[in-house]
Amino acid sequence: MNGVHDMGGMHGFGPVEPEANEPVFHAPWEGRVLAIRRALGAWRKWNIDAGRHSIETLPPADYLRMSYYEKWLASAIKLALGAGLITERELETGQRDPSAPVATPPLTAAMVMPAILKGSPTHRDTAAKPRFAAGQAVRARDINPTSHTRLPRYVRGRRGTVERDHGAHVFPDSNARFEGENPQYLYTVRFSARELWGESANPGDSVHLDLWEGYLDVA
Amino acid sequence: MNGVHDMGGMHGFGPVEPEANEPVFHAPWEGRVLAIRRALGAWRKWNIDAGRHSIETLPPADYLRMSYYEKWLASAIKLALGAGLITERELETGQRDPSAPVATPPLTAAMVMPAILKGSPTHRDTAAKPRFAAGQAVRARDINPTSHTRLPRYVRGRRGTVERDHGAHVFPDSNARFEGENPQYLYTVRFSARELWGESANPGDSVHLDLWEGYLDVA
Amino acid sequence: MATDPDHDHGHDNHLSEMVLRVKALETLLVAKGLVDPAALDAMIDAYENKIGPRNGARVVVKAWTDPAYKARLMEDATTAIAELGYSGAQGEHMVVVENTPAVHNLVVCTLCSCYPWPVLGLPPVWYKSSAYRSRAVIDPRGVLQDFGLTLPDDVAVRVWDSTAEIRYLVLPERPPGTEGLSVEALEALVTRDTMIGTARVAAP
Amino acid sequence: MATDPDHDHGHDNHLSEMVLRVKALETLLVAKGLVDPAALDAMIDAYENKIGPRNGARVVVKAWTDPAYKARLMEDATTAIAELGYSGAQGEHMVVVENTPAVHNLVVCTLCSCYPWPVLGLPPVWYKSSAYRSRAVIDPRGVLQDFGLTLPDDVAVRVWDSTAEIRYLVLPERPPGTEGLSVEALEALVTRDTMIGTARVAAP
Repeated sequence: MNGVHDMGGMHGFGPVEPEANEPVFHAPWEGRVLAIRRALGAWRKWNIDAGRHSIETLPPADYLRMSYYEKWLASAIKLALGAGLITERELETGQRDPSAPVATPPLTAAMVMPAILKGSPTHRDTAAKPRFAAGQAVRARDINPTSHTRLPRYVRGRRGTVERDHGAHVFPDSNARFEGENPQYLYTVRFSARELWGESANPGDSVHLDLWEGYLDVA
Repeated sequence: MNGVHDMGGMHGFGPVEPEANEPVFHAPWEGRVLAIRRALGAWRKWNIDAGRHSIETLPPADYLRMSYYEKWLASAIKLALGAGLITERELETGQRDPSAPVATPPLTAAMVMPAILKGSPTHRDTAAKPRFAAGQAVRARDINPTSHTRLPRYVRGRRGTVERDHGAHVFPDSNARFEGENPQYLYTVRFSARELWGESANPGDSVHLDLWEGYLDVA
Repeated sequence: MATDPDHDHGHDNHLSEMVLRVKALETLLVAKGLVDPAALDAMIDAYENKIGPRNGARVVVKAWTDPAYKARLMEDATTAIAELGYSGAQGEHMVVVENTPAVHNLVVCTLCSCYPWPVLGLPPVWYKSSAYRSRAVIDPRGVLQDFGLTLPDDVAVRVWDSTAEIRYLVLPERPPGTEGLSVEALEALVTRDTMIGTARVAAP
Repeated sequence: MATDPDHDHGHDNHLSEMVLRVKALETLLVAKGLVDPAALDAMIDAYENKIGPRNGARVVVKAWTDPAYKARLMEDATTAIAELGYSGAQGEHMVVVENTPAVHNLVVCTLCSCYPWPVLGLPPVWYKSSAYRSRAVIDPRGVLQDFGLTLPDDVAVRVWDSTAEIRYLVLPERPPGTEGLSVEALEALVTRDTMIGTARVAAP
């Protein structure tokens, strides 16, 4: 979707403001939110792409206003409601529906570090041959999907060069809709800054994106 | 500027919600804001383009959250402060600085309807010849000005056809910066929906924009 | 819980606060001699009582009923509209676009909320909404469906994004079965939305 | 007055409200057996105390001091980083990009806030900000100036927008005059920002 989250190239957000000696969390609730959202993820009711889409589909004014962990909280609630882990009624009252069974958490303290260290790789073996090769000129497709995509607006229709083939990876556009992993070859594509932003860009500068085969055409 | 105001082609704002029997104003303060902003305009301390830019440069989250007349109020205050018509101190206290002279309003009740009916035409005579003519193929330039522009992002780099020559009009990009009217030929340019949005668009549909000569190149 | 929980119960407070803020600003501006409160009253009266979509409806019906006027309107809308007494602010340079069985026109301003004030008055909230401004150019048929209007694929949709000071008025199709109607009865059929392009004129 | 006047004096209330909302949600989830509070504690401990930019600094200094390791790192960063014990969530597929006198690399995620957690920990607020996400790709040199770093025009800036599950770590240049330093002293020079690309490693 062409959402407000797709903000590459926008103006008007002011300077970047680094914070000296920034703590990992600015308040304990932020850490709880991080941990809650990831612990709920262990139920495997959704995937990372659906999780990102749940944030992208927050009301745009909220998206811009909320802090990162406020968005994570809103997203955790949306996802848990959508998956039926909790109900609107439970959320309102704060009380467990007495008729619902009490579950056993899939993630225990002992499993946390092993789970982190394992992660969730998205590379998939495929028998398919890659359509593109390093050095090849490609053009990002002019698509405007209304659902989740990882093809930012600022490169659509633009010509770039394949730099690297990462093998096949889970395709977010279908995975976010729970329509399957549909692994596709993923490529790092280099775009010159001038191709993206016009003549005022520095001629030597470039922007590199990791783009799935379905996002690309032969240039 | 590539601001959040430049929202053509975005997703995520939900359905359009028409209101039955909508009043001109939903509360009296809205009318006061409209009238105040236009009455302040009669001081000719700014122009319509600078006025638009003052709205575009509101913090993006505020821009999306505020109602139309809230934005007009914020803009009227910014413009009046910027032009020195009022001071921050006066705004805080609500009291006129006693050392400042009391002015005479340039817009009286009797002048309102004549001023409305006259308006502020932006057409300017010019000795220059138009660069483009109806029927000609053009391409919107890939520019990303950080200040005011009326070339939306969604047509940049796209190919269209000149439909109509409107003569020379005040150029907003310079006028908004108080750098002069710099009149340029203005053209209605037709872009096919497929050129803008890709293959999923209806092949007969089109979007038409009024674009200044400086926004266009020969295709 | 995804949106600000303060939003709803804070709404009335927010409105009273706007009343206070606007009143405070007006008081200051009047004290400084920057605005004349009678001029503010006159401006509000103009847009509440004098300038609105009935103006546009008169233009449309005259075009329907007077072929010579329609020809002038399509050739130079600013001048033809001024014949009826409508001109000026936010309509200095007018263009009329005509709906036909093959073409449907829709007007938007993606960058702000430009709108032909002399013929339609001030724009409705939906016209100024992010939803309309964002979608009208990429999904005009979906927007029309939000208004209950489904267009066949073979009707071309022309969207007019008001990026300059040219303002657009849609000349809707005159519905069948209206041959015997008076000018007044015809004007009553022409709603604001038919002149923006989000509706067709309904037969009586 | 351009922004919400409630924002500032409402800030403390807003924070206490977040505390209450998060607590209420956690209580509900624990009551339903959906999450184990000890697992939440362990997750927070992992990112507060075990996983952070010191991991990345070890990778960088090993690459500076061990040419064979650097070769493995540039060839297959995921495997080379795992040699040091760092792997997994949000770093499943790593790529290292090397700064040179002619090339400066900068990492961003315009679409959300993807970041190489195993080597850098959780991202700082500025990395997640709209300001950084929007400007890093269109005005990387302006962003670097916000960090006090002005690059000559003839140094090419390569921006890496993390649009997929590949995560990027910048290998900064080793500053001159560091030949005699211990591994620990070298690691202390390698700040988080030097591995994102918003800073260069300062000479000691």
